This record gives sequence, structure tokens and C-alpha cells, in this order.
Amino acid sequence: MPRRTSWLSAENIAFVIFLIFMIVYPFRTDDFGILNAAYFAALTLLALSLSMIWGKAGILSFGQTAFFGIGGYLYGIYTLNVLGSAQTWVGLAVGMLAGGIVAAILGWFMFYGGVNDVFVGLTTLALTLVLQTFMAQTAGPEWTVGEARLNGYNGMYIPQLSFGEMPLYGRPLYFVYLAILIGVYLLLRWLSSTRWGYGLLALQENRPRTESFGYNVRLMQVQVFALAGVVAALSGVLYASWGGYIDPSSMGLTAAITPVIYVAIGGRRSLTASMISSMILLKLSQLLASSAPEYALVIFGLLALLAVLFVPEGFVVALFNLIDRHLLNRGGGNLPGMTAPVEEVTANG
Amino acid sequence: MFDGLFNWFYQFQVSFSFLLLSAIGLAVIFGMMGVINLAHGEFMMLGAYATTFLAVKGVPLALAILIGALAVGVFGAVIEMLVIRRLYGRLLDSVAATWAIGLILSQGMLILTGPSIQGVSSPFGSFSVGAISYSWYRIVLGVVSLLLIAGLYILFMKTEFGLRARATIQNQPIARSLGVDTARMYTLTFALGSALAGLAGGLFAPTATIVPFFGTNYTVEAFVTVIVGGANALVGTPLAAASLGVINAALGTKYGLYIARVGLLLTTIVIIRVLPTGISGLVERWRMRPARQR
Amino acid sequence: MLDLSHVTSGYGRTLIVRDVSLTVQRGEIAAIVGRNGVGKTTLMKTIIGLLPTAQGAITLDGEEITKRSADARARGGIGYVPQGRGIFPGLTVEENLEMGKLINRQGGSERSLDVAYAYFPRLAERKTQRAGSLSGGEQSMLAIGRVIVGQPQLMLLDEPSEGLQPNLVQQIGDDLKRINQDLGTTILFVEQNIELIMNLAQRGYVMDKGQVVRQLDHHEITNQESLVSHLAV
Amino acid sequence: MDTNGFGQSAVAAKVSRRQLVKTSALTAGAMALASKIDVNYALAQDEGPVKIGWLGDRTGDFSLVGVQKYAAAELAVKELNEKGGILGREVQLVAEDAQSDNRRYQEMARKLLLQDKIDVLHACFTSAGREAIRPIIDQNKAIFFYNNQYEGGVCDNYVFPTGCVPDHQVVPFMPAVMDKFGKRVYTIAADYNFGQLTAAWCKKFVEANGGEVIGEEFIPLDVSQFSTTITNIQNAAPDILIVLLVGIKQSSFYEQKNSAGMQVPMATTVNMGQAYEHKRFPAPALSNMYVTVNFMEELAEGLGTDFPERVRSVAPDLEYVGMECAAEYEGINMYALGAEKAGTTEKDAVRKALESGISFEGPGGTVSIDPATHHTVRNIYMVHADENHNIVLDETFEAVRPDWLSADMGCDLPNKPDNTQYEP
Repeated sequence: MPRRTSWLSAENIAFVIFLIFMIVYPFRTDDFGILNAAYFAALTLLALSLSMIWGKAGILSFGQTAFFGIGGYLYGIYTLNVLGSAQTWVGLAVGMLAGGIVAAILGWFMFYGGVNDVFVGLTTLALTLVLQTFMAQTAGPEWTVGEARLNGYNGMYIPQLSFGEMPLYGRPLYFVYLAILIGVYLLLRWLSSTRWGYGLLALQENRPRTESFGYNVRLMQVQVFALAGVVAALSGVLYASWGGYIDPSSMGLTAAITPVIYVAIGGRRSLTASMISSMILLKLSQLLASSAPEYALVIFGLLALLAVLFVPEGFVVALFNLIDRHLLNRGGGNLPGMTAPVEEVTANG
Repeated sequence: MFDGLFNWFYQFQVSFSFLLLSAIGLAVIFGMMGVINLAHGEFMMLGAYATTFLAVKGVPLALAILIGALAVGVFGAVIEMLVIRRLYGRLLDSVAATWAIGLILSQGMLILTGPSIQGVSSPFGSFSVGAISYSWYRIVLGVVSLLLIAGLYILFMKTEFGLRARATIQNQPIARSLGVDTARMYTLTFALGSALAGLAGGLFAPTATIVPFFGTNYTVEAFVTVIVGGANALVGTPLAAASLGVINAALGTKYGLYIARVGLLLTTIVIIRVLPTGISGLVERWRMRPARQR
Repeated sequence: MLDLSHVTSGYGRTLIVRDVSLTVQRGEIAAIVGRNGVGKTTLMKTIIGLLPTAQGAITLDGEEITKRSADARARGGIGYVPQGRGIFPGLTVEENLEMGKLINRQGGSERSLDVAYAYFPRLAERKTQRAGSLSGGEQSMLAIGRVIVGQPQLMLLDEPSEGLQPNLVQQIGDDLKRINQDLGTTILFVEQNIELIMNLAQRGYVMDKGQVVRQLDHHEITNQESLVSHLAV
Repeated sequence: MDTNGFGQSAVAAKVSRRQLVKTSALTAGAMALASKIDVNYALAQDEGPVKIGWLGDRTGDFSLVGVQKYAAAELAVKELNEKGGILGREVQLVAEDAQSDNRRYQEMARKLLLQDKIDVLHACFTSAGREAIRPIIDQNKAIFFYNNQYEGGVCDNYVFPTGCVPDHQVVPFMPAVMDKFGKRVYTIAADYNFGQLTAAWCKKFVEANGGEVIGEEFIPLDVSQFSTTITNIQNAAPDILIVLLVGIKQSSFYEQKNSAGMQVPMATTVNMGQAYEHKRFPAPALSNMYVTVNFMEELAEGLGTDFPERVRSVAPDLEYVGMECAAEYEGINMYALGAEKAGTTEKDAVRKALESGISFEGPGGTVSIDPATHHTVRNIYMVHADENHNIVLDETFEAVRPDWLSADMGCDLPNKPDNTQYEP
């Protein structure tokens, strides 16, 4: 269990530095840098969603991109039909709600049906693929919801979030996105520190035992799955608004796996690590795509492989632990995931 | 009447062999080791490249396919010893690691050989029943699938390797305490699963375009079949391939490939809900009924 | 034949067994007694090699095996009947026994499955049945039978009485004594069932809080009062 | 540069958003909002090198065509510089790899426009990629050359779709193949926008020429097994099979129909010309496949051009020089002519110059921009592969003008601003 004696931990310091950097950055870069950072903030919400569901509750989901897509599409459908800048914010809520409802239904379907562990991953993957296949063929004019043409594989044009007559753009857009990202991050951290949050950690270790402590394990699994669905859908709304566009490939196999890799490299058990590593890796993958396109994916694959093999708790979490132990003298470290799981030890002959 | 029946049978056996061959390597590794090999498609791609490379150089196709499968098997053994071995008990990490391996393989192949290489034709030509002509090679694939299941059955049920392997699946520490070198078993199993992926890749090579992303043609089918089949590759995978084959062939003939595809995926989701451990889980429960109920 | 000197082990950073030294002589039946949670099972797993030894040394027949893997120790002559029997539920009875026999391929003479069937005729009747469908007593027989077909010099048993009815406990104790006499198999078992300890053990050790706190000679270990005092909560 | 983030609002016409949604089939409110933004990107930069932005798929699923297009861009820029650049300024190629990923297209389009401040963007292979960046192009009032074959219909002030469209490929093509083989047509098409729209075009022109579409099957993009489709086609026994399959997975169709012994003349708008299936698949999988193209490597000799050799002088390992390679080369050169004519790289001026009708002698003959629609008037060649996969030229259609958009849909960009993709 995390020790809560002091707020002075590497994780919290890293968060503060990250926040300061994110606030200063837009004043030190060009238009592209600002928009690009906003885009990263939108996609990083997806990493937070995954860190919550996988790191905190031990449920590996490849379906976060499906909720991402649902959020983006529903936002688009709503805002195209109900015009008005204030309505774009209602659209944001509609998108989030839609993601949450679909996640809750799927979660009920799985967890109350006794589906667990790796089969959750496979079910969510199947959902993602169904949605992608379905959306790709909605090209014809018959696939229209009110004023909104779904437009199949080519994707759908989407209005941008706006204040008054002004669509969000540039620095205001960036700060709205940043505020949402930080808000969600703080909310999720707070939730993880409640009794409910500790229950999640416990059920990740041992479901039956958690049940015997008086937790309703299945309900909690559905709750956290729905919550992560809402966050993923929010990410999808912000992404769709950013580019004015969403398409079915947001729900493809690659899109489903990429955030998993980001979170695995950073350290899935820490929201802070997931957030920071997602930002860094998004930037890195963009840099690699520019500088060495042929080798970009090879390098990225190697990085992920090395992380998984040699720094299993995640690069960023490992760094936190190092700082905690040597600079802040916080004995055992306050992050779960430090102590080696028992089965690893028993597996060594 | 006969023409129609034959057509139906042909479509079914094509779907069946396609699903079975795509999935069997993945199923062996998943069933034995609990590892989801996300590089499965890339292992198939390696098999297809090896086969095509040899066949274009004049090696008889059958031999080229076998050499390709063996080569991928050896490669799988190396990967197991370098990577997978370190990740036992960390299932989700092994998912991430194999994804990374797949990425490196396909992108590395793109760098090495360019966007595509010249393929080889399917051998054996075609035959006609009624107005429709069919591919002999598809029939051969069906026969190979059946032989493969028989071969795997003998390997797992009738040999010492098979006994040790099944004991290791059921209780790894106890198998060790009975003198089984389980680390070696895992290496061999992973190599076997990889070789099966390579074999499937080689068998499919004449029917598809040979590109670095060849494997993605089959990953969806492979995963769907394994989900529906469950952890037992011997029982679950053939049954899953057969039942999904029926759905695929029936929907495909009647409503086209889009409906067939959606049907396949929806069936999978429903099966997961009804049978969380797949068809083999159901079979297992039936077999494990207490003796007095028989 | 088995020597533990200052053995410390546990799960990860949590050390459960601390500084345990003990000796088992060839041909004898020794017991380790103690209450629940004093580290008996951990000690057994350490001896067979399913848990790594953090400190100390284990020798078998004068040869140090501390660093050897569990499967190598098994092939070197240690048979292990784990807590809860540890049979392979999905394999048939015959296949379970076959697994025990496979050990001996490398060295020594081959013993057929008949040994197991001779001691436990019930198993012969249920040859083709899935082991998971056996009753608790039958599963115990299978677990022991599976070990003896592999001709171990030393047999480790972890709470063989667990989950058995009293008459079966008696039965298993008698069977193990016969195996010890007929086959010359050395037996080390951990137990808290007083009847079985008195019936089977020739001498023993008392464990508490991960340490060996006392040796018991033949008189003490067959004396109910002394045993009760060591096992009392 | 704009620093307050909102930009100076351009003199956006006060159109009610409701109206815009009604009139625009696709772009709807997004554009109404977006058109209010002007990040002053369009400011003239008449100093330093002329920056040609290139964004395409050098890696990933579409790299078969992407690497051809990149080589064409390199060649065009090299040749422009050898001739003294554009307006006497050096020409610089600023290229990014979108890795066949629509999100990467969005990121990189913004990077090229806002950070690299390119003067023109030559980008995209798939229509999805194009649609992913079109909001960004329109928002920034950039010039976007989409030098690629596509399903047609884009009427957008900032977009110049210079490749082939159904007007070029289907309109003259259908009567020609139907005369040759018969009137009963079966269509299989990739189940997305390109396939569905092109299939609709084909149907329209099959029927207009007295034929009949006896079967139509749409196939999901990730399907690579076609045995039920092959049987369905054989059951229908058409005179011509129109094949509008796309991507590596679907290209497995040819080998499969070949090994099933199905023999029927095929017609297409995309195969062989883009991803050289006739080179990649052993003969006779594509024998009797008819296609209309603007260029193919095999046509070079007959056209008297050394374009393939020149491309290979910058990309020696290139496997094929296909129709999009030529289109990319022509697109970049037409931009250069436009800028020369405008006398500046200032975007509005260049756009006006391009709309005044620019002609270029490309590898596939004369190409000129149709002012009303921004599409191109160009020569089209109908070819087929014989049983050894040699390419045979059947017919040349000269100076085909794509006029459906202007005549039927009222697209008239110089006089009527628009950003819609119209459909038949």
C-alpha cells in the first residue's frame, strides 16, 4: 500500500516539473509546437485511461481506442446536428457519455459473465475490429445521422470546440486541452487514493480475496471499465475537434496497441509515469518519423522490447524509484510495482 | 444438387483450413504457455518469405515450405530463449514484447527486401464441378490441415514429449518436481508454435501477395479462432475452425464477405460471453464431470 | 543422506524460513512438525528446489545441490508429494503415473507402473479415468504412486493427511511405512496431524516461526502429550 | 506571425451555419467555423528557397506507391533546380513520411504548414489521407496538390487533384470494353468510399451504354480470402468483371481466381498502374486485365519519354514507375509553372495563376489544369496485360476533360468558393 506520510516524492516532483514545463512551453514555441502539444495532450488522455484500467485495476483492454472512436464520432454527430458553439460543449459531454455507456455495457457483459484476464484483452480487441470494419463500409449516403454523414473509411468532418463564434485554436485551445488533461489526471489520482482505489489494487492482486474483504469485485470492475471508457471517449472528442476529423482507422489494430506500448514503457501502475511517457513517446515517434522514416518503427519496437525486458516496472517508474531511494530517502519507495511479483521468483529454478 | 452440395463443402473446407492453419501455431503457444504471441502474423510472414525465396530459386515448393517452417521454428526457439523466457508470469508484458518483435520483423523485412517480392503460383491447377471451377491447391490445403491435426494429436497424446508438455501446462511446478525440464519444454513448444506459423505462412504464400505486412492478412482470423477455441489447441482449435468455417462459408455465399466478416466477429464476442474459456473449456468441463455421473 | 545447513529462504524479499539446519539419515522416516504457517511448506519447496535458497546449503548424499533446479534435483533422486497432492487433473491416472516413471529414463533400472498398482490396487481399476475425477483418498494414492514409480531415494511429503478422513489417514501411514521398508525409500514429511505423526515418524524436528526449535527423538515423537504440547496453539 | 492564437478573423462571409450545412454534403459546420480562422499563414515569403512540401507513405501499407511518388518528387525538384529553380530561387523539397497512417498525415501536414512554412503541399495516396488533412489545408488556406487517382468529386479552392478520376477512366473506358466483350458486367469492389463511388460510376456508364450490372459485391478491406466471391462470379457468368480492389490484402484475389481456373476479362481503374500487380504476381494471374491510366512504365517507349530512366537516376532501386509517379512529377512541375506565371509564391496569386490554365508536357503527354474544378485535362491510355503479363496498348483517349463536376454539380471554383466532395 502506498505510504502517505509525505507528499514529497519523486512522482509528485515530476508532476510539478511536468506541469510547469507544459505551462511555459507554449510561450517558447511556434504555432505548430502549440497545436502539436495540444494534440499530444488529447492522445495522452488515452494513455491515462489505459493506465487506470490496466495499471490500477489489472485489466488489459485493447478497447480503449474503440471508446476513443465512439467519443469522436458521437461528438461529431451531435455537433453537426445541433449547431451552436455552446452545443460543441454539450457534444463533448455526449461523446463522453456514449463512451461510458458502451464501456459499461461491455463491462457488464464481460465481468458479470466471468470473462477475465487475457480474454478481456481479446474481447475488447474483437469489439475494436467489429467497429472498425463496420465504420469503414459506411461510405454511402444511406449512412447519415441527421446532418452527419459518417462517410466510411474516408472519415468524417467534425466541428471544432468553440467559445462564441470562435473555434478553439492556438494557445487557448492548448490551455483548455491541458486543463482537461491535468483535471482528469488529478481526478484519477484522487480516485486511486480512495477506499475504492485501494480495492482496485487489491483485486488486481487477488480477486477472490478482495471479494472476501467485502468489495463487490464485479461491480468495481464494471465501474472502472466505464470510467476508463469515459476518459478514452474524452480523448477521442478532443482529438476529433483538434483535427476537425475522425476516421475508422482510429479504431484499428495499430491504434489499439500503440497506447499499450506507451504505458508499458513508462510504467503502467503510475498515472504520472503513463502521462509523462505518453507525451515523450508521442514526440519521439514523431521525431523518428521525420528523421529516419524507414527505421522509425524498428527503433520504436526495439525501445519497447528493451523496456519490457530490462525495466519491467517501466522506465519512468524506475527513475522515480531511484530518486526516491537515493535522493529522498524514501525507503521502500511509494509506488506499487517495485516489489517483484511472487510468481517471478517461483519461476526461477 | 450435387454441384450445390459440392460447392458448399468446398467453401466450408476452404474456410476451415484457412482458419485452422492461421490459428494453430498461435493456439499451441497460447494453450501451452499462456503467451499471446502478437508476432504470430510476422512469423507467418517469415515462413512465406523463406518459402517464396527458396521456390523462386528452384527448390520444389513442398520442400521449400518445409524448410521455411523449420527455419521459423529455429527462429522461434531463439526468440524464446532471448525474450519470452524472461517474461513468464508477466503475461501482459509478453503481449507488449511480442508486439514489438512483430514490428521489428515486418519493418526490418521492408528495409531488407523492399515493399514486395515476386511470388510463386499455386500448383496443381484447377478442376470443374458443374459450371464452377475450383482450385486443387485449396483441396490440398484442406487435406494438409487434417493431417496436421492428426500429427499434433499423435505428438501430444502418444509421445513422451506430449505427456511432458501436457503435464507442464497443467501444473508447471509439479512437472518440474517430477524431473521435467520445463524451461526446455517451453522452448520446444514455442519453437513448435513458431514452426506451425511458418508452415502456414509457407502454405499460404502461393495464394497471396508476398509483402512485409503479409501476416496482418491472417492475424484477425487467427485470434478469432483461438478465442473461440480456447486454450486447448488439439480440441478447441479444430472445433472452432469448423464452426467458424460453417458461419463464414454460409454467410459469405449468401450475403457476401462483409456480412461474413461481421458474423465472424460477433460470433466471437458472443462465444466469449457464453463460454469464457472457449469451446475447449466446455469440452474440458464435460470431461471433468465426477466419475459417478458417467 | 540429506543435509540442510543454515538454510534461509522465502518468497521474494519476504523470508519465511530462517537458518534451518537438519539431517535425514538414509532409510529413516523423519517428520517436521509444527502449526499452520510456521514455514513447513516453504521449507519443503526449498528442498525440492521450487523456491531458491537465499542463504545456506543443501546437500544430498554429500553432493551440494543448492544451486540445482527442481527438475535436476528430481532426477537426482528426490520425489516430492506436494501439499494438496498436486496431481495433473486433466491427465488420466495412467498418464500421471507415466509422468513419474519418465524421471528414471536417464539412470537406473526401469520400474514399471506395477509398483504403484501393487500398493494401490484402486489406481489400476481407474487407469483410464481422468485424475481430476478421483476422490481425495485416491488422489493421495496417485500422488504417492506417481513418486514411487520414479524410484526416488528420498521422498518428501507435504501434509499427506490434509483433507483425508481418519481411516484413510491411518491407511496412508501404513502404506508409507510399507514403502519405506520394502523399497528402502527415505521419507521426510511435514505434518500437524498427531495420529499420522505417531503412526509414521521415527524421529523429527519441531518448527516455529520459520526456525527449527527442537529435535524430537523416537520416544518424544510417539508420545501424544509431548506432541500436543508442541502443536498446541 | 499571429501571436494571440486566434488570428485576425478574415472577412468571412456572414453565412448562417445552418445554410452551409444544408448546401454542403460533407464538410458542414466544421468548415464554417474553420473558415473564420486565418493564421496569416498565407503571408508571402518571397525570399529564400521555394519550399515544396511532400507528405506521403514511404513506409507502411501503401509504400509500394509511396516510394514511387517520393522518387518523382525528388526528380522534379532536382530538375527544377538544374533549370535555375522557381522565380530564380532555389527549390527545396521538405518531405515527411506519413507511414500510411491518417493521424500522422494530420500531424505532419500541420508541421509542414506551420513550422516549415512550405509554399505548397504535394501529398497523400488514399482518399482517407486526403480527407484527414483537407480541414487543415482549408483552415490554413494552403495549396494542396493531390496528385493521385481517386474516386472524383472534390471541389475545393485549396485542392488541386491532378490525378485520374472516373471522368478520365470510366467514361471512355466502359463503352470500349463492352464493345469488346459483351454487356453483362459483374463488379467487385473494396467496401469503402473509393470502391463504392467508382462502382456507382461504372454502373451508371454500363447502363448508359445499354449494358447490365448482374452482380455487385463489396469486400471489406481486410479480407484476403475470395473463394466464395470467385464462386459467386462463376455462377453469374458475366462477360466482364470490374475489379476495384485495393490494398495488399485484396490483391491476393488475382492469384486465387487464377488457381481456381476462372477466366473472364477484367477491367479496373487502379490495378497494374499503381502497384504493378502484373510484375508482382506470376503470369497469368492478371492476363486480360484492362485498365485506363495516365502513364505506365511500359508505355514510355511508345510515348517517347525517358521518364523512367530519369526517375531511376535519383532512385536506382525503384521497382516500378507507375501512373502516380508520373502524376506526382507533373503536379510539382505544374505548381512551378503556376508560381512562375504569378511571379510570386504568394498563395492567392499562385492559385489564381493555376486557375488561369497551366499546361505541362509530362511523361504521359500534355496535362493542363481545368480552371473550374482544379482537375486535369490529360491523355488516357487503355491497356491490358496479355497472358505473359506484357502490357499492350489498346487505345488512346486524348485530352480527356473531367467535366462532370462543373457541368452536373456546378463546381466553378474561381467564381464560387467551395470545399465539398460531390457524389454521383
